[in-house]
Amino acid sequence: MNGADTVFIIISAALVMFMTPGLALFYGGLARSKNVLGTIMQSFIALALVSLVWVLWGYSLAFGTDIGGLIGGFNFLFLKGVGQEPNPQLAGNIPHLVFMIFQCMFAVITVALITGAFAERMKFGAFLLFAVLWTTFVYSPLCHWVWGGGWMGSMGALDFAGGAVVHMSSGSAALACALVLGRRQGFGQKAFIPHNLPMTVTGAAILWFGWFGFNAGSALAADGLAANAFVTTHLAAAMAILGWISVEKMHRGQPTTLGAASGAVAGLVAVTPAAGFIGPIASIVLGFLAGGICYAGVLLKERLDYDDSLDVVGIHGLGGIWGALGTGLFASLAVNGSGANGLFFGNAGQLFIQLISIVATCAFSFVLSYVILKIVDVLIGLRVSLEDEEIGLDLSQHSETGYKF
Amino acid sequence: MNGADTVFIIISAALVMFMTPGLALFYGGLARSKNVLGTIMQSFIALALVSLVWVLWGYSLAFGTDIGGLIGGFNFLFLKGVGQEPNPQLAGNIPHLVFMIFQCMFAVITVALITGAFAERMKFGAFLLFAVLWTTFVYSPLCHWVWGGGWMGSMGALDFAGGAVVHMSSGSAALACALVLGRRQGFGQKAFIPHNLPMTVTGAAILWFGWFGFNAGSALAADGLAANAFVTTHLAAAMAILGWISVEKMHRGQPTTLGAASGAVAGLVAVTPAAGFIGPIASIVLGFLAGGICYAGVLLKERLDYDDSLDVVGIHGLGGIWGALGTGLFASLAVNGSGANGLFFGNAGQLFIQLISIVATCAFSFVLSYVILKIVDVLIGLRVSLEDEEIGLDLSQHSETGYKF
Amino acid sequence: MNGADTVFIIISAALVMFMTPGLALFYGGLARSKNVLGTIMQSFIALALVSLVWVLWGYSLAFGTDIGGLIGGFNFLFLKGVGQEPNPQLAGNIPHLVFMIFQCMFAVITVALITGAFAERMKFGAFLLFAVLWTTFVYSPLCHWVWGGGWMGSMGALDFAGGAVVHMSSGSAALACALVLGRRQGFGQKAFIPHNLPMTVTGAAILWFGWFGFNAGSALAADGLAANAFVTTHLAAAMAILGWISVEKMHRGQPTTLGAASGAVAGLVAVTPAAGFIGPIASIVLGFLAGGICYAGVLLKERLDYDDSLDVVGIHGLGGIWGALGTGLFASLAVNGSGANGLFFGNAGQLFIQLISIVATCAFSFVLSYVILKIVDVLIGLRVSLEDEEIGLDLSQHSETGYKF
Amino acid sequence: MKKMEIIIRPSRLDAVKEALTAQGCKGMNVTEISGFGRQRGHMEIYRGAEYQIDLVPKIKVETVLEADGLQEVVDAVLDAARTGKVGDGKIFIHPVEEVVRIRTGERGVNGL
Amino acid sequence: MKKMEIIIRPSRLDAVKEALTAQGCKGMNVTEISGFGRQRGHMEIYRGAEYQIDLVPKIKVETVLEADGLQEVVDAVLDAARTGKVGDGKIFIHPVEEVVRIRTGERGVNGL
Amino acid sequence: MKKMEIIIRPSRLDAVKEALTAQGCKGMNVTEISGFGRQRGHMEIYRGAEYQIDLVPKIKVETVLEADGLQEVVDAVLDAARTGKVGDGKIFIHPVEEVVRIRTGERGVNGL
Ligand SMILES: Nc1ncnc2c1ncn2[C@@H]1O[C@H](COP(=O)(O)OP(=O)(O)O)[C@@H](O)[C@H]1O
Ligand SMILES: Nc1ncnc2c1ncn2[C@@H]1O[C@H](COP(=O)(O)OP(=O)(O)O)[C@@H](O)[C@H]1O
Ligand SMILES: Nc1ncnc2c1ncn2[C@@H]1O[C@H](COP(=O)(O)OP(=O)(O)O)[C@@H](O)[C@H]1O
Repeated sequence: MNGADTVFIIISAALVMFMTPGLALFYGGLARSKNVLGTIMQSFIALALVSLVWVLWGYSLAFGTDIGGLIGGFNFLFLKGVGQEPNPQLAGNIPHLVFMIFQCMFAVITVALITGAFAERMKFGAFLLFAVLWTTFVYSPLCHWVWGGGWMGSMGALDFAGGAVVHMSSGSAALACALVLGRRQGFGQKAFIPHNLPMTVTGAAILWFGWFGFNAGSALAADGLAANAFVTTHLAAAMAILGWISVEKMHRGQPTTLGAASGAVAGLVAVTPAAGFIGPIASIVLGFLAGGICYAGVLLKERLDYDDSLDVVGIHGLGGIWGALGTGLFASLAVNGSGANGLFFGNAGQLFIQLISIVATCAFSFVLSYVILKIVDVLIGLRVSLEDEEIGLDLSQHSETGYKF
Repeated sequence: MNGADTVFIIISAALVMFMTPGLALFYGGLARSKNVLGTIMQSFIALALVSLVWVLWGYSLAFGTDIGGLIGGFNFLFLKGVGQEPNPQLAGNIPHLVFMIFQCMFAVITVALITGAFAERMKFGAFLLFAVLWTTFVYSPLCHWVWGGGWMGSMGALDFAGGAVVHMSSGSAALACALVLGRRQGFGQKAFIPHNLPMTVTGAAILWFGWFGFNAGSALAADGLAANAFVTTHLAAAMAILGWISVEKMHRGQPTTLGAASGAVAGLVAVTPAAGFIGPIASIVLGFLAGGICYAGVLLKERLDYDDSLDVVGIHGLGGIWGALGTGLFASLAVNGSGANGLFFGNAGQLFIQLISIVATCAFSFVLSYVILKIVDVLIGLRVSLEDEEIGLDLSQHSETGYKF
Repeated sequence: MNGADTVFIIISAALVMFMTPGLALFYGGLARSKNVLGTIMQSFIALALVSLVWVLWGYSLAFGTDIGGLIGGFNFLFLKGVGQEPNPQLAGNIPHLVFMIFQCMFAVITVALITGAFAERMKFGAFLLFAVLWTTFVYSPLCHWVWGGGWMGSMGALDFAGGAVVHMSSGSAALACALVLGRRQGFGQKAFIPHNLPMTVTGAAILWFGWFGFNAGSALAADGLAANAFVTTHLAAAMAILGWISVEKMHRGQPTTLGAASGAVAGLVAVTPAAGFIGPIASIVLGFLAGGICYAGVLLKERLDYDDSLDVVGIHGLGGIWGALGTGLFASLAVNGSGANGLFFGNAGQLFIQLISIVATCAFSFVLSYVILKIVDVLIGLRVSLEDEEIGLDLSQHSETGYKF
Repeated sequence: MKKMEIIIRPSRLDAVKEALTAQGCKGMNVTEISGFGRQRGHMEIYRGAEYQIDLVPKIKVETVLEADGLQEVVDAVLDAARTGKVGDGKIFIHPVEEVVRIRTGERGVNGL
Repeated sequence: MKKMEIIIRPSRLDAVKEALTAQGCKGMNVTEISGFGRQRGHMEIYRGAEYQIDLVPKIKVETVLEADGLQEVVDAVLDAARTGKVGDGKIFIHPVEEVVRIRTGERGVNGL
Repeated sequence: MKKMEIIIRPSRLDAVKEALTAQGCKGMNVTEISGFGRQRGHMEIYRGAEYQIDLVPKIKVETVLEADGLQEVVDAVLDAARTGKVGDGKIFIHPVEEVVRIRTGERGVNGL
């Protein structure tokens, strides 16, 4: 066991946990005032509920002994055998509990990310059930495929910190949610304007801060690779801000603060799979393009006329896909010897592998999310009543109001 | 000296310091708009004033050479002998200064916690005097009893990160404050509704984040025990959310965001004494029950008709007591060899020891707090005038207003 | 390479990056409601733009091979040769990339600090150009002079974490900005009242939290020196709160929350150059005086009738100068063997050296900032139109509004 | 000239605004108010304590217009604002003695 | 019908609301306003600069009611709103020409 | 007695307040409202979507005063509030039937 690595992952886990309330603020500020608490609550409760599912069975499904490359076994059920000693198969340098809880925080935020798609209209109870099912049947298997010894990792797909597991999966689930739940009342006619952008920027800042734990921590050791991941993460975020507001300036004539905050998140998403495989200069290109691509992704929604309220598809879905492709382009063995070279370093095959992982992840998450949503809809109904939607989630779901100035 | 442990405690100290502003937001959001700054200010000034008291004499009283199991000697007065080298008696693996400042942050937040009891009605000057006296005569001795070589630690009472020192002590002081200061004008008739719940949730999130430093850092080393404390902390918080909102749902028909935030804090409080003595699964039970118990504790106030404005007694007092008892139930030598077994592991005596520590802590803190409050009342008066209370603390105590939208 | 040191600086870099959004909140809350996003945006975009400039050429100008004590060479252009291995000249214990990115965060916040001087009236585009030029021609050379092997460091000037590089330089630039841009419409007649002080206090708290990374991290190792820097940082902040509100109480009759927040920042500024050279007790004196001095500095503005909107000159300029002088007074070889003794430890010469560094830094930054501003003014104009100023930056520069409650 | 003071549900604002402009109203003022009437308010819950909030968010629209054709405007507003459930609000008509446009000093109908 | 426009201290809102309903008022509107009058405002201090704020937070309550029995309502409100210190506020009585209930279209006294 | 209802740009509030007090107005109320009129609103942009906001922030100042000398007050306000650009606002004059000072119960002109 290595003390320095242990500190690093403990603190990284704390940073990643902090991201979920950060996301709550990011999303909460984008909602209308009457839905601020309902929106925040969905992320906050994910922190509670997904953590429980994770320690009871989710972790075991993801990291238990591999069964056919598809799923983990039940050997870690209820944290059996997950103790203060390292588990050499998973991470020999840190206590097994640290590895488990670091991974827990990823499961939590992935579920929280999805909530942006159905903001302002989902029943609280329905979300709870959805969260449990989705963690179990979508997140845990996917996590196993990529990091737990499953087929996708074995195939050689590169996903440093969760481009597929976290972002594409939540983005695809978000699309399913937007389609199944349908549009908010008045969508396309009324203005849906963020009620508190300073709150959203604060959330973006916390996300950025926490993302250092997310990406650099994914090196699982305090070494040069972590340093590389830290730097690429920072640069991609910075560049995606510039990318987003440049495109925005050209398209609408003004760079916006929300654009900067959204761009930062887009860049962080895109660099997630790549952080430990590409070099700093590549991350500059990757990030800048991420800003532009996700801006376009957000516009798409108006074209296709689905109501992905807070743009999870445009930012996490597309951003994740671009990140996975970008990894296939820019990855270099010089950066990470246990990674691979990408197209620009002469290995076209990697791009193809990345493509397979994208298609598989998106299809799997979209289809299963769709099915889960339909089941929840039948069991307890997904949407609040029209009247409750009009009143807002805060009063109708929680009997509270956000502000009394 | 160990580098990894040093980083760990340095960062943990930073995290614990961050908790006090987090608490300021948690409390500030619960106050009415006209008291938001006054409420925030009380926590913020604690950061300044208690730190000063601590380095001048508080630390010495707590960790100086033991005098009869009751108090520390004057040998560390003005940080004499507290330097860059480790002190092997206290912590041989980290610089003595790091140990001192880590402990300092605990003293700060304990005082800040009490402010919830007299929110919206205490004179600023009176609070300053109270803070100095309380740190000196209540916190420092108690800290000595438990961690500084005093009788409570010697007796074998288990308090990993401050269930007695921080939570029971502040909860008991809070009760004294509520009784001595009396109810706010209109209490029981008017609605006292939180003015900014997103602020409160933000505060709860910062508390949670910082609590990792608080509890895991209390292992004083980056090892398996810290990992265990980290995991039990996270799970107890998560489960107490579920516990609180379940009871709330049964009692009032709706789960609330404030309930979730309060539950998280309740769970964190309860797991504080237990974090490094109980295992993860035990923390699930402990946390879930903490949510329910503290919900009941908060309701109690209406029954008993005292005005503990922000529920310090219900959450920190009762939560701390439950945590100490829970430690006596769930503690296991398998988790921490230098701890003890609890009732469920065949050692009923531990529960009894815990009970003694609860009674002693609560009685000591309540009585001394009561006396200190009476003295301050005589000297400069505790409460603002009725008119100032009506105007609000922000204008009457600080000539400011929180918001000008 | 040392794992513990690497974790320490990685986390410290994350903390310092978090300071810039913290500053955005600190400043944003002080602005009027109609400028909240414009103010936040200036800090946020600095995070993006200055990071880019830094990795492309700024870092090389600061830390490339020394040319005549004045500037670094082009050898690190585009991060050439900055990799996962340590660079023994700069820091042999951590990956070169970690050193580079830690330094990057300092450049970012220095530029962001300046924005307080021209809040509520500068064109967004003009700020972008200013930021690029200032980072290149003021920050990078200054950084080289002090830490990159330049003349000021060689002369023996003590600047532990950036009193000159960060605070005096931004404070002097702020004075130039206030003079060149001129006063806001209505300055001196209308009330310019902060629109959201809880936001400002939140920002101050994040700054304080991040400053532990800033100052303790500047030890570049997890050792006793870092511990000393951590403690002096905390105490100076705490004491400057007490200093500021004491003076305030005498001057205006009330201690204010904004005073406490401002005091904390003043203390943190003043201790920045001193943190690793002076002992804890000295930091108590240094901090307390910093509170009073910066309070006076802020009042000065009304006397001299320039409109340094958010008091960058008074707090960072004067605070930085006092910190540099204080280092010359209180520095002790007993604290840091590679430092020097100050006047109070018998070495009057050090105070003189500090004085030279102050004059050189302030003069250099002021003059170059002035020239850069004039150039930007000619090229694209510095100020928004009077009408846009009236409407506010949020709508006129970004087509957004901060709040829709 | 008359002043119409229209109390409506927040959700009907857009419709009422359109109705008024369609009727040739040249301007109006919109204020957020809290209404109290037959419509019951709602409960809020904070830490187990229930509070009955009896003030309901409403919007007040004020417009000054010529007396002629007033009834048609009233009818148009009724149409636009009605949902049929308790709490739809009221229209009050007040006399106005004089109107002045600040920009030009024009008075009476020309001032509108 | 008449409109009572009542300017009060925020702290008297509950009492005034009760007094009005006790007098049979069927509805009212509540608006947060800033008042300026004999009552002095307060000082605020930001970084050593003092600002005199002369607008005082007040509540405006508006209710339209039958002209008969108006004086009793006025007296009840006076009782409920009075503290005896400068700044207690005013009651203004305005004429109202017509009332329409949006939900039903009822007019006049029935519209209240 | 008359009630002046003055709709102005927020930036003119201080000037209008001064003009009114200079004219001997003993008190007034200030409310933040949103105005709709000839003045165009503005665009806002959120994630590439443009929204036309047609409500413009305005301030409503209300003051009740004696009928005598009203015209002079109107003129003073016109001077203070005018910028000459579209959107300067309006002055409306309404009749007032009664005034009561809550503190003392004084009525009519004495109640002002
Ligand atoms: N007498 C009144 N004077 C002024 N406003 C009133 C009066 N009665 C009702 N209102 C306003 O009209 C709104 C709707 O009235 P309410 O009695 O709830 O329903 P309805 O108009 O459908 O009968 C109230 O919230 C209040 O704002
Ligand atoms: N002439 C007026 N027109 C309209 N409102 C007024 C007038 N005079 C006073 N008010 C309102 O009444 C409030 C109280 O008035 P003030 O002169 O301060 O005290 P008092 O009513 O006790 O004499 C003011 O804040 C203002 O809101
Ligand atoms: N008919 C009206 N009734 C009530 N208020 C009006 C009316 N017309 C205009 N206003 C108010 O006056 C403001 C300015 O009017 P506008 O037509 O924009 O410019 P101007 O007064 O210069 O002609 C509007 O924003 C609105 O608040």
